[in-house]
Amino acid sequence: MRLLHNYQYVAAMLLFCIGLYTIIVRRNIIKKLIGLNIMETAVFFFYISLGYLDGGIAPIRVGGADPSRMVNPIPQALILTGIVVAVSVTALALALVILLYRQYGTLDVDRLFRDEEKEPESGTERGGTA
Amino acid sequence: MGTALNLIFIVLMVATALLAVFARDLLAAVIIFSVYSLIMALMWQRLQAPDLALTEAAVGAGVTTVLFVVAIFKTRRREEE
Amino acid sequence: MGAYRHFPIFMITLPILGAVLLPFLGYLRQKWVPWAAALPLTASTVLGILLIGKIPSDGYLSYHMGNWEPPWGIEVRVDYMGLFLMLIVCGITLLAMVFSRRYIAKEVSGGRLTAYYVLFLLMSGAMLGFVATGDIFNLFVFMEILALSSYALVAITGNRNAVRAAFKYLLMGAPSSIMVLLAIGFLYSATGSLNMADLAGRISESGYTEVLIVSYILFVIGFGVKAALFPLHMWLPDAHSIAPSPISALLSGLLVEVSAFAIIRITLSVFTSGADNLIGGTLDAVGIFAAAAVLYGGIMAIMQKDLKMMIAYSTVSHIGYIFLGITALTAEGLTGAMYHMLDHGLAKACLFLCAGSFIYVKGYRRIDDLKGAWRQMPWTCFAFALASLSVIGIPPTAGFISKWYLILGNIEAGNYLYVVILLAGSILAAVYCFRIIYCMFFQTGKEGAWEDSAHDASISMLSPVWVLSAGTLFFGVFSYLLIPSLLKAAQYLL
Amino acid sequence: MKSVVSLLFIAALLGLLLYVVAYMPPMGDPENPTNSSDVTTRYLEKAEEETHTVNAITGIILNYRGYDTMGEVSVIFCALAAVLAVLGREKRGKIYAYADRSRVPSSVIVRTMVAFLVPFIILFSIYTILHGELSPGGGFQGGAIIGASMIIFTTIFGLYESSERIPQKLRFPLEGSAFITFFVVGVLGLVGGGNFLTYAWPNIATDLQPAVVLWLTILVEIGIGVGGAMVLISILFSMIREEEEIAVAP
Repeated sequence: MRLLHNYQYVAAMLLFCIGLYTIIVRRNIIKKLIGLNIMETAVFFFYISLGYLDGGIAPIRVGGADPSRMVNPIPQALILTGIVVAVSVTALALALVILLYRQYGTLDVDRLFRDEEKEPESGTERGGTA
Repeated sequence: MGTALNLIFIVLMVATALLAVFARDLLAAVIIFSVYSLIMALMWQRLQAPDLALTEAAVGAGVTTVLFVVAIFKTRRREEE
Repeated sequence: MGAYRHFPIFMITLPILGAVLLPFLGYLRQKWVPWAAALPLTASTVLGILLIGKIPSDGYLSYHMGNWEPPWGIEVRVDYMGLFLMLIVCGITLLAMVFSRRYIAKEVSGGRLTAYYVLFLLMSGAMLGFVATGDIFNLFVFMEILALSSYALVAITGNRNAVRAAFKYLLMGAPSSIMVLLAIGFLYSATGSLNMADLAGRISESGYTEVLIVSYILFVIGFGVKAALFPLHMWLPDAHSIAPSPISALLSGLLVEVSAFAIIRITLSVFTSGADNLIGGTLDAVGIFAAAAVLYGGIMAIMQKDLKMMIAYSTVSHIGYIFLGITALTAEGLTGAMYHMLDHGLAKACLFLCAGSFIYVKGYRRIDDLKGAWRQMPWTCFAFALASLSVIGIPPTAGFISKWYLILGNIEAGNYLYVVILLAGSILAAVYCFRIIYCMFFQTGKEGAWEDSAHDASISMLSPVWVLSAGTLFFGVFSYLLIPSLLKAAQYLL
Repeated sequence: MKSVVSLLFIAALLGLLLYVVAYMPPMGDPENPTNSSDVTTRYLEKAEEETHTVNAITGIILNYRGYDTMGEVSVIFCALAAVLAVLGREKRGKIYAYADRSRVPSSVIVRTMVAFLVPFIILFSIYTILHGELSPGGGFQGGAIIGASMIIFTTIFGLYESSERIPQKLRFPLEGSAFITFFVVGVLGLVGGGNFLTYAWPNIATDLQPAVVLWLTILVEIGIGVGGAMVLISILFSMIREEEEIAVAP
């Protein structure tokens, strides 16, 4: 019964698992990043649902709004930080994707990590320092 | 009434998320993802979080999508077989 | 309350401020960047040293950000163990910074050189903030700075393997961060607070047992990826072996340890050892995985042909040691874990910097290439041997002390199997370390592998190595300086 | 095989999470731990008089939990440093037009409309930044909107035109402004007799405090807005930048 009442949490968890599925199973790295973003927004959705109050109003005191009817502002404040973190991670990841494509010519993880079993030749650390 | 609308939003979100995950065309996937973000922003507005709805619409649907699109133009548009 | 209560916040913010200001200097005078980058770290180290003795071993320094009382504002809480780890972080980052000046100039150049130091400083500041914070969401924020800067630092050279290793690291690291965020959400939903000390009280009153248990599981998975606990360690060998050596030293010597410390914090400060019904089962599972990590890391290290790869797998093994100390939940075990952080930080940083010296001088990475290295690079080889002794845990070194306490703690907890595994791990460590020492000192290299002109790297690269390896000896001989206070601090936490 | 294992893992995780959700406090209930916590009630009731912001969220992110936001601006600065370390900055000075492949051929109508709209979007973002303590919005939201406006401009007019409008000389010094503002406000709090990041300085007269708090809040908002916008634009330009620019430009 509680499960039906908390249907928004259920949706958030479902989206979270869709995102995780994408990260683990899909082979395309841009798809993986889309999955990462879906996962992040799912968690944000979960947080905001946590702070919701039935029949609540936004926590902005305009025109003598009643504080006891306002929704919880803390999750919203936290998620504002979370969104910035998410876009930062995405930017860095996409920069790495661009560089990877330039060097490997593929976006497929299987092809990307195919020659990984080979041990690195000596001095690879210094090679290719463009 | 409110619950029904929420449920419609949630169904749309799950559907767009699945479409974004399974679309073979990466550009299409990214655009669907931006739709997903936009629905998410609307949902947050319904949950009385206007600050976040504004941020998500600007960052999630705007900046993130454009970063993805730039990355796709710099790499390739189709998923490899 | 003297002025010293403001020190922790400056220890955290000064490196980050330095990182923000460094690009200007990079624009004006590129040559001064490496020197200027060491300034904020030196300042942090000095502030940290001044704090010694101000914090009692059974107390803490609580600093309220913006004058707000803890559950409302963010609290920075430095206890004895926190200060201990912050000083380790300061010391090792400073030494790695000194080492990087020459080393990194050979690998990256131009604008990237400035970016390297910027990210380096951000990473050090984030580690300090991560250790010191008393707020659970703030922990997440600093974890993200730490994670982002470390992804970028692994890829800083821009060559194929480095970018790929960094991306692999990101693909495992970013979901784990989200798991931590979800765990914080569950914890918040059951308690309604974010302050760690406040949470400890609310958890014992909260009736939502299931939510708290799953929250703890997610915390362990999330931080377990960052700490490279055994089944979640896949990113570590690549990232640690391919990153530039000073960065390997930071990743291996510090990053995994501060993540393990975060688990200590969550376990003992938030859930507290009284909440055994909430965390007991998860901790038992962590113990099994940690024991597996000790053996797996050791065996994989023996099989490696690449020197840095071997050290990286040795890190996997040693993370297992630290976690076995945590799961024992005894004062001795916890002391052993903390002392192991010190010993492992010093020894692993030293090993990676030595490996960096070999790469810098000759470009050699393979263990076979090091045959006869002793003749040409005696000082590096001796430092390497000394640090290896600490990794194995041979008596006068710090490694012996930490393993001794880890074993004592596990005996007290009645986990005799883990005692056997800890001893077996030492034997494995002896095998992989003595193999290299044998290679270096008792075998002769191939013709022409070491020409006469090859010799130890310059003093600015050799001195950090020697400070670190002497540190393992110092803290082994003078362990009585720290152990009693650590035991007291551990008893206070439990 | 591998995908079966991962599917099983994800199914197990989903089951675990749904199991927890079934035991979680009911959503939207005023009595559940999050809504009835004394932390929440104090924020809602006292935020206006203590932080002088009508919007409780702005009060929390800038004042009560300002340290988190300081971390947040470090994260975004870190992302910029990381992207620049990976991809490099776009070339300073003149880029030859023919090397600029980011330009999209578009009709006069689109160009005119975009050139007409962008100033208004920027105006709106300035409003968002400055009115963060009164209405929804705040520093980072405004910064993101500026970033988005430059995205529109760049897609139509190309990197060359837009990096003329917001040149690197302007962005470079402002990228770190968010953190620097926070640090300055933090140290000012120390000077004013409080702890780091204290807005209401204890050392000054009580009737002056509201004004000081308000102005410091606006200062931080502007710092975050400008810094965030510049960082986002720099990240974008760095990603759009083509390798050819370096080859062609003298």
